[in-house]
Amino acid sequence: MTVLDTKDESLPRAEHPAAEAWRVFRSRPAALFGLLLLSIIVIVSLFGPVLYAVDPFEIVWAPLTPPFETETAILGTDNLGRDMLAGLIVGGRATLLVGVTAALITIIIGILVGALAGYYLGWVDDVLMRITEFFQVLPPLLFAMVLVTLFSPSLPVVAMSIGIVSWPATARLARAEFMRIRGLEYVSAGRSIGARDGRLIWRVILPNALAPLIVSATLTIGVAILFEAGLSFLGLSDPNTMSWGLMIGSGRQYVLDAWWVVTLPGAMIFLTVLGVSLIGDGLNDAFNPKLRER
Amino acid sequence: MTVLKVDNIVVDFATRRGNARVLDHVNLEVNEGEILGIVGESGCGKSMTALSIMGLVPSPPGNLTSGSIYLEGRDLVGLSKDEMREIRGNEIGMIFQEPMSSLNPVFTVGEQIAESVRLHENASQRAAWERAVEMLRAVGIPEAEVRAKSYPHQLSGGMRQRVMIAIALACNPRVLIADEPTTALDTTVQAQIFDLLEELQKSRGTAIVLITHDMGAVAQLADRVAVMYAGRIVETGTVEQVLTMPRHPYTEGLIACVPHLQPDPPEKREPLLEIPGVVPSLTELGDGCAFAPRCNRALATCTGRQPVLKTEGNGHATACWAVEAELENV
Amino acid sequence: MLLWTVIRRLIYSVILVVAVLVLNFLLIHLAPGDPADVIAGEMGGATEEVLASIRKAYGLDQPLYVQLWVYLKAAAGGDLGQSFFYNAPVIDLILDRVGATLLLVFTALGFAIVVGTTLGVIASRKPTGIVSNLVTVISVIGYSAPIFWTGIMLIIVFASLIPLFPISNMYDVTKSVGPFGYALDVAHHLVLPAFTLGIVYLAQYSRLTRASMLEVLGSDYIRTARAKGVSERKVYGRHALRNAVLPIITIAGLQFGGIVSGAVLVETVFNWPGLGTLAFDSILARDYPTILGILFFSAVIVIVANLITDLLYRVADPRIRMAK
Amino acid sequence: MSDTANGANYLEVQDLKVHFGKKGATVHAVDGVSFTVSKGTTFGIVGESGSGKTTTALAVMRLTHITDGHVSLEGRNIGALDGEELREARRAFQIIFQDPYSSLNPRQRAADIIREPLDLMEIGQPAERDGMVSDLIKQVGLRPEQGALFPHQFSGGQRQRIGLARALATKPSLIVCDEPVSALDVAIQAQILNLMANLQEELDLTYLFISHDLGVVQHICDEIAVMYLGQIVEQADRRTLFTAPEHPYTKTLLSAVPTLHAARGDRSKRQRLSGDPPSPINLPKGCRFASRCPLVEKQCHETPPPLRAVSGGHFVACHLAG
Repeated sequence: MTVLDTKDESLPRAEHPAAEAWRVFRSRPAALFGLLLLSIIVIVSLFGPVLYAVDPFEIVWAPLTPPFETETAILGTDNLGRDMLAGLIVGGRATLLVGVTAALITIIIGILVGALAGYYLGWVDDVLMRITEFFQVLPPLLFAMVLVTLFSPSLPVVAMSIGIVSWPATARLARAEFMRIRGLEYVSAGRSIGARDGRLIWRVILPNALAPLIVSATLTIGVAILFEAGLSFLGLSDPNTMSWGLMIGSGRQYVLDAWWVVTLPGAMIFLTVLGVSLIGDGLNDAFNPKLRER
Repeated sequence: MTVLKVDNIVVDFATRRGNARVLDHVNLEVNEGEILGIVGESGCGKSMTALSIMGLVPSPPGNLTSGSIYLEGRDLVGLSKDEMREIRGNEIGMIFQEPMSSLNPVFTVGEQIAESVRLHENASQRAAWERAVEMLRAVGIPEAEVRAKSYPHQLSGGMRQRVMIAIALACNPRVLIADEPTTALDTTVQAQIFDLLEELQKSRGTAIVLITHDMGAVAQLADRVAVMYAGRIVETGTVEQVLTMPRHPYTEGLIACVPHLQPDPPEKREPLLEIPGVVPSLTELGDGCAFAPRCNRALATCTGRQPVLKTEGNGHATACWAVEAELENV
Repeated sequence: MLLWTVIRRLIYSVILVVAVLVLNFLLIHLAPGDPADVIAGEMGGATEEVLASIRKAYGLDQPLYVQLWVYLKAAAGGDLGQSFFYNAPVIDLILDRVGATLLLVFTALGFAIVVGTTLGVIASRKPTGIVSNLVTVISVIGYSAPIFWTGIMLIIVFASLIPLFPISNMYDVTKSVGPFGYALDVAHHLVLPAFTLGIVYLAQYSRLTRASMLEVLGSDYIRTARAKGVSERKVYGRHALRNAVLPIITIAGLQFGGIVSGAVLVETVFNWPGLGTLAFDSILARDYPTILGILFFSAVIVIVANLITDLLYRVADPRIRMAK
Repeated sequence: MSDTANGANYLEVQDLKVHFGKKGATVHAVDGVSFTVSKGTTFGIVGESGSGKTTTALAVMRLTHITDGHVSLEGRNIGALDGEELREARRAFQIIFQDPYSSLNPRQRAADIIREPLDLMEIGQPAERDGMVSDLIKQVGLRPEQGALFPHQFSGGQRQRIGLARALATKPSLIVCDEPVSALDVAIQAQILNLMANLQEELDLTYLFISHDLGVVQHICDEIAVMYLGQIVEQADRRTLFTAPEHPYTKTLLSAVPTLHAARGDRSKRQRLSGDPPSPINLPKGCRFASRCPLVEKQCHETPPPLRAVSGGHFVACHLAG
């Protein structure tokens, strides 16, 4: 005979953790603003070129025409007389593409390395962490500069290079989370009821480690975009694809004569990363129950 | 002589689910050289009572809504922050449950004791250090001069709790509040700390408020005891009265549901008495007795009105309609 | 015990340095094309004669492991190769510029740490107050604005609108009179680049300090301090901050590579004559020995910085200091 | 083997050793522990922190490595199993943990937590499993509709019930209980202890019960071993251990427990230990308790005392006992 838990209570709503996180996220004005900002930028980048069909490489007016002087190039022209507005609309595609791809590479390498090191510990951890430390002593931008210079500045190379130089931070974070969670009793319980290593790593620990990793992944997109912009500023971007970075790179010598050539694409990058960062912060609050109480 | 008198204090906490009355008209008295035990389960308000006395109720969200706390006749409620700071660590000392995390990891234990001395007495650095060493000796730490230069992580849990006691007693306070001082410690270490507390209480005449969930600890150490449930005191009296003749059904349950060590255990194992259900949420308390939904002696009145403490001739007081009815019928 | 730790860390650092050299070596050989071409750069002047001399100097006709050995031996002697663009030993080029970079980096870092932690501590006293919101705003902007863009914005502002600070170079020959005048002039030139570089890390440190302080302030030993009657000022300044700086030291060490990276961009924007402008110029010239030399040398700087933060951490945290 | 058949040597642990760390700094967490448990009984291991009681439990569960020794269950050497064989064998032995908060995956609903072992071990047809889960939930005193909730929506006691249901899902015969009630409020402890006792009777379970709480151990265990620094110092049935303890450590431990009705100030009979136990890295040559023992003699520092029988079923590791 067993005693039933007699406490008579109406069943509380079983809210999925993700639903709860979204509820918190929704209540943050800054996070919603970030989401709005990024949505607008993404939509403009995707559909803008269809509505404003001007070739960003085409010379349309006199070089270095300031904004609002001619209707042909409402935001002015660059040093070659190309339409700034066309560049700004199209340029987001390459920048966002490189940013997201690089962030994906970063996250995948980072989680893979961190998960294996943090789960297996011992010599696996030793080897992987030494490699991670090695990558961390190389100043990331310089390393990326070297890689892009050696392997030619095309979009895939730029994305790959950014991924290769940025994964160590993610790996450390993933490792710390895996180490913490693998010591929790539900992982031991999982092993007792017959779960294999693969299941424990990817189906038990990873979902529970996901919250900080998603936050970091979001912020990584921002960092990758900044990296891409930095490389472009140094002249290391694909010269055949219009991007905000390329606009900055080719305009940087004319800053003092024509403020708009760098300010405008730079502002686009700033707004994009701002959107991403605000979303990241919002997710952090949403996933972090400690902050939620405050 | 009454050293500390807690007079009808009410503490409210603003939570997302509404107001939680964490302490509901709590009255306590502690006499000089006496040990008062406060027992109850987690969330019953025993730790909050301690924090209220210390003036450390986190605010917001907490708020001491009404009542007074008299230390040797002086009302602590309404004192300025600076005046209250002068009292903490000086006239009232406190030790906590987790000796592992209650000491600052980057300072030596000697520094941490000496700091207390220097805050409250006009002592030189050197004099304060000497007092620290002397206190370490007083709490039974061998090689006190050497140990004073140790960092907390170099000491065992029991040693750290002794250091906490040394900090709390360094300025010879009138009252020591011990909040679950041995819960995190091993049984044999717990016994050592109990011995130490009793010895210090005798030699220094410090009044002690012992907050614990363990009836055994109360039996060992306390003179009088107050049992708390859902922010109220439900029963109070001398240890003999409450432990041998518990009146309140909750006190009865609390004593009977724990398998206490018996010197001569019976051959056959009997099921333990259970208190069904769980502690109610403080934001959802009704008008009646908070224990009524779990009580096996609940009457109709219990869900309607809250019982108040009724004192018998010998000072044994209980807040229970069923007990009151029984006592009237006798 | 500490000495042994230092020795162990030193050995490990040397291994890392060698690993970076090996990486450099591999990069030359992994790059598409003839390594001799890579070393000579794409500067047109690479005649067959020059290539032959490079092949000989680097032993490119020998097996790979021999080449590696030659390369490592040369590096051990301080020889990082020859820049065909500048026509000078790479090591000389680097040593000539490294001082300017270190000056910039440490000024920016000092500024970021001092102002950042101060803001963070003030913010932690009122998690919903004005300073706290300011920290949030600064940190979000610091996170999001491309560093070179911030620099260019400052140049635009200070070039014409408020010409308070020079916007280019490290000193002005006409104004640097005498050692004192020189120092003053350099300091004057340093303001904008150091501010630009520092603001990013200021943003991070202020945010980190606030988070770290808030966590420490919730710990049991802070409650103990309050129960002793310690004043709030001392609770923050003495008890909490000493513990809250520990993660900041760690992060500062880990981020050092990032700061050096940022310096490359800032130097390029402000024409600061450090390793960054050298790297930029050599990338334009495809001067690989110089670029790789800079990568190697900046990695060494990071390794040394990590060694120092590691030891600093041991001093700051008795738990690590005492550990066997 | 005949012993195994009638259940006397249901669980047999022989000279179990679990060491951690590298050469030169080896922690001897468990250092030569042997005991046997009969089917359907509760074997308790008591000790203070650092005694190795939890490590022993984890080694029996094969959740930590075994440096040396044998663990056999119903005559099968589970200490030597590996890979898929071990995974399959795990059906027979399950564990419940101390911390009701960290022992349940916060992202799984209660019913999924209980169902997981059924899926992993392929117990029953998939279609039957919902019904089995619902039976298990009822068996531990919860309502089936509560299965839809997430762990954080339960109280500590209820979570412990879910952990128990998960352990019962594979129909094990041995359940290792690692301080199952220590983290619970006193009023809830009784609920769980009674539930465990009922389940033992119903399902003929064997418990290996790890605890530091002598009151709880006395209440629930049939046979008890006292551990100190990685070794068993005394072992006896429940009545013998509490009425006639032989080892000086057991005696101090018993006298240190605050009892309900001992009058205050009655200290004279009590024995107190001084100092801290020696480090598990640099163990003394002789008896490990010698440095704190009130009765210590010269031989205690020189030779380690073996665990020997002082009377039927009562074992003591002390030179001076008996």
